[in-house]
Amino acid sequence: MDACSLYDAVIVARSRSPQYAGTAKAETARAQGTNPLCGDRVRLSLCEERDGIRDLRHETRGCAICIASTDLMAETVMGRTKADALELARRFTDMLNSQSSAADLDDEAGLPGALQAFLPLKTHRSRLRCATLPWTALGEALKHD
Amino acid sequence: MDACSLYDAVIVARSRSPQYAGTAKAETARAQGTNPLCGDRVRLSLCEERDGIRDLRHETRGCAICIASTDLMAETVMGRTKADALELARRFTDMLNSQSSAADLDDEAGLPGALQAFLPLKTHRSRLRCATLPWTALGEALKHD
Amino acid sequence: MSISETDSLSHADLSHLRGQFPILSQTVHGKPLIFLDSAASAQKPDVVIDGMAEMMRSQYANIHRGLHWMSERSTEAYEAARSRVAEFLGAGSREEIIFTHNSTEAINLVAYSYGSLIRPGQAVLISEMEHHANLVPWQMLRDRAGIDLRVAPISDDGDLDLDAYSALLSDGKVALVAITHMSNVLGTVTPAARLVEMAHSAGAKILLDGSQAVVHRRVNVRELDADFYTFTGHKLYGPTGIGVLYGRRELLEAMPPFMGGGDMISSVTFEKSTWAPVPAKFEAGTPAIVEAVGLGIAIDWMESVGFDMIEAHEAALTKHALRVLPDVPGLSIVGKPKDRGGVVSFTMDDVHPHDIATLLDRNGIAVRAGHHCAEPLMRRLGLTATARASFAVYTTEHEIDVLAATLRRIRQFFV
Amino acid sequence: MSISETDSLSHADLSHLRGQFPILSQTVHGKPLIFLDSAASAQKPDVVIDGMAEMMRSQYANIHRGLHWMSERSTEAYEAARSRVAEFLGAGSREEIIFTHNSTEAINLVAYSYGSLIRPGQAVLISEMEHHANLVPWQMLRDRAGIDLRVAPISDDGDLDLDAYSALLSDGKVALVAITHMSNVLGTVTPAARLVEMAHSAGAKILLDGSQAVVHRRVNVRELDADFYTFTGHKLYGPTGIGVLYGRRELLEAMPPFMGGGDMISSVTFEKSTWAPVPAKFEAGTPAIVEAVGLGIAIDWMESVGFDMIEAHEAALTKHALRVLPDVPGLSIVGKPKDRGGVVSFTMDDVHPHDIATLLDRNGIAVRAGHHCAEPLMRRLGLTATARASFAVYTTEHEIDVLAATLRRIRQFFV
Ligand SMILES: Cc1ncc(COP(=O)(O)O)c(C=O)c1O
Ligand SMILES: Cc1ncc(COP(=O)(O)O)c(C=O)c1O
Repeated sequence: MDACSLYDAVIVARSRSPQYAGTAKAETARAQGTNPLCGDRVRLSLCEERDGIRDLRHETRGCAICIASTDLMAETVMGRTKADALELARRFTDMLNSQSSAADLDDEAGLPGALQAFLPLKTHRSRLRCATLPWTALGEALKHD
Repeated sequence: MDACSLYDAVIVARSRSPQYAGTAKAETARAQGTNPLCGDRVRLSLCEERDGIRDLRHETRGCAICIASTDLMAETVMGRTKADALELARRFTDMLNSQSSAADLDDEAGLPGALQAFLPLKTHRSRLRCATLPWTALGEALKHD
Repeated sequence: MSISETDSLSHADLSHLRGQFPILSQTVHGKPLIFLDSAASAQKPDVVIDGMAEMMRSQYANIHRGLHWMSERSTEAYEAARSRVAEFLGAGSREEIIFTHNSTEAINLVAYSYGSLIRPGQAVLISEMEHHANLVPWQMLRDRAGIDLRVAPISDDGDLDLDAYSALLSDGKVALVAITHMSNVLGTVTPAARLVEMAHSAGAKILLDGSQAVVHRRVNVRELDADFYTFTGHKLYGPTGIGVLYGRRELLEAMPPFMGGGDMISSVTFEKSTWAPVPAKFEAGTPAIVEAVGLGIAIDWMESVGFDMIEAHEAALTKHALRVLPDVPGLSIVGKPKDRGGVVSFTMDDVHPHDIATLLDRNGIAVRAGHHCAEPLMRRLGLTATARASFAVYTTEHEIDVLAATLRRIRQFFV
Repeated sequence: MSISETDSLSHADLSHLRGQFPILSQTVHGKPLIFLDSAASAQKPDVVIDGMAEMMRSQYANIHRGLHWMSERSTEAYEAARSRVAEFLGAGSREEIIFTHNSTEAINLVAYSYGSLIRPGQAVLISEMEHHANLVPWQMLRDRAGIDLRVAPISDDGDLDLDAYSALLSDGKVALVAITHMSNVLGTVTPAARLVEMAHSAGAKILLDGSQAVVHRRVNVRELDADFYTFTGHKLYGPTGIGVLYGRRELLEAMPPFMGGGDMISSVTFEKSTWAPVPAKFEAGTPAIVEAVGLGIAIDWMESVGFDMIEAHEAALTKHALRVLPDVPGLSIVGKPKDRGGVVSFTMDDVHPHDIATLLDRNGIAVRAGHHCAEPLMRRLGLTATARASFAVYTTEHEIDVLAATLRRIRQFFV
């Protein structure tokens, strides 16, 4: 079976057993993202401190791409400053939405390695929102305070 | 110029100078037919007696086909019984609406010669109503009494 | 085409038939295309594609008011398509056929026009398994006109609950029933003739949404005694941009127009307009001329294959699918209706239907996944989404086998 | 195609361009077709015809909710057509472009949806030279909603009376102006930017019916500052079954949906539905996918010819027609607007326009005759019908000469 690079090992693994499921200890903010087109729903629970995101947990109902994206997002942004996290959200979304091919982008994107697992989505545009949903929710959560 | 057999001499002549324009002496019935699609309007004025149609005159605003058809109808039905005239109206309309080609019909139609001038209309179906309008109005007029 | 007179498509016939669909020889991600999404929109045989192109190449102009040759030819072709549809549905007359944009517009036309004759206190009755196209227009009417919207429940198997249907009709307040003739999710073919009879005995009119049904079964609106019937060209091997509303003549005549514009009027002054006779009254503006002609060709093509053949072939496919798919570990078929057309929805353990669809796609197999424009039905079934394979006259048993085999491997991959 | 960089079409360029329209080499009644009925509907270049066929042959499926390759390709092509239209009209964003059935549906959409926000006592202002498509929907709204319908008069030359227009706006009760950007009978190109400015100063929104204008001139809705703009694909060298509504985003967002169904919702329960963001909110059901793509191709084709070229060529044709036609004994041109597009209506003594059209047709020449879906305008002009010759980018001066010569002979025949 051709599973294509999209369902790479890390995505499948994270979707089967997310490592950041649950709610944050000392939660300071919550956010929710839903995709009414498919019923996917991401609930984020954050603990933000002055110097950045201390903890980020999630309860996600959705497809493998969505769950893995949320889980890898949690892993990636934890410990970052708010500005940093928002910049990452922007870069991740831009990378997926840009028209240039995955090959062109690999180097430029400058994204943490784990997030590059989502590059093959560029040829499955109907699934883009599955990966960007948690990032949009994160943006909302961080903007709210 | 190809005027085609449709605008044959009798049609053009009758449209230029209708011979039965006006109103019937001793009018017993009136009728009007209009084609909202093109604004054509036929006003009929009849004198009907027990033995048939004694006089039939018209005021027609319309194209050459419509004026000539009305005028030739007046000429043809005058002196006929009501049943006869209605039968003629049916045959004339059927002839034009039928799908068979003009050539097939020439003999069968059994229509007075003058009316056969309209046979080429069969290949200009958008103009059929121009020729049948007066006959429809006549049918109405005769049914009303 | 000419197909041998057996009751099902032979292998040779089927490959001849498939040869008429140019898209079926395409590849997707390097794999031969297996198109199991025909319930969303069917592929088009080359006679339809070529016929539309040919019209635009050689006999095209705007219709109805043109007095010249090209316009007369276009008008004839358009009106011949209307006659063809009338015959196809067994309508009483060609004037009962209104061309619309799609099924959705056909239903909205009835909701706006016939809907304006329904009085507060009266009700419209739909079912739990309606496509949004046969639900949202009635909600909008409810909110506009202060009428009631009633919903007939279905059983867990996916059949309409006839007792409940009858009970909902019993107070005589239902002015109109609007119900699907075949569910696009469950494949359920509803007992339309019964539904009509029951509606009529309760003094209600009935609209049947035939968007799915008409593709798979011979439908006769007069035998069904339906008041309104709708379908959409693109699911019937025809073009996009064309749909059909059948309406009983006396109802259409009593209804006000839906949209205003050219061709639907008899005369116009600034003060007042009068309406053209049906069907023109409901066809404002330049219609989808070429698309109507394409739809006529699609119907001719279906008749040349033969509905007996189509029904038999699709019944065989569905039976085959219902045999091989449940053998895939973790796979559950959604619904078990008494009478089912060639549509099979399923889930597979907790593999999300979107992942199923994407992974099938990587292997050349097109299925749909999601709520299939039937969110309330999903909620009733306790699901957020399903995957759906749907069959057409060009589908083969082999394709269903490949689907099953690929699903097995997808599951292994996730477990 | 590639056309030399002069400001008008050379003979060679024009014959190359005509070669792209297969229908132009047809004969009618044994005569070469001279198609002077493009204002009713234009012929299609082979790139449009072939492009639509090619899509159905190789990359077709239903759009938006499909997760598979074919559906993604169709969705991309459909959405690319939307972007193309947005660019073509100079819209602020692609979300401001709504695909409809035709211009008529676009206007009805505004009349139903925006119309529902207009309150009794407020008014809609149209003009005396509107096509029924931009008149009847407002009459229906008037009768439904108890609003006022005002009519701005035109001069005997066929120009809008700007003083009267201003006076009709002056009480501030006009909520919406709906006026043509180019008359399909008189050829009048209205001073759209002025009309918009005057409407806005009076607190009114404005819809421009661009069904004719957009074919002949470069239009930029943001420069015009229009609130709504409509056109129809089949007049723009594109397919039937597709039209466009441009709407300013904040207006579209504030408007309720027109038709209900799939794809226009965000979520649905039996109790309540919420609407999708624009443009989806106004595109219920399966759109005319292939036709939208065809329209995009038609726009590309026009841009490849170039609007400067199109304008210059059509201006030359119109000038030529206005020189040679009045020389035909008994012929009068209807209207003498300050700014005229390539549409010329005329009468000839008391030869009925229908007879003119039929006799021209016998000689291969297609013109339209009748009230051109503008009955109130005919009444204003004291006519029941006119004959109308309309020009397209493929029209030649020679064809106009043949028209004039044939009209002479028709007159001789009748006098
Ligand atoms: C000025 C004008 N408005 C509106 C229309 C209606 O266009 P359609 O019939 O494609 O909806 C036309 C064409 O007939 C027109 O010329
Ligand atoms: C049962 C049913 N009704 C209505 C529709 C709407 O058809 P369309 O989108 O062509 O208007 C569909 C198809 O999506 C359907 O399956």
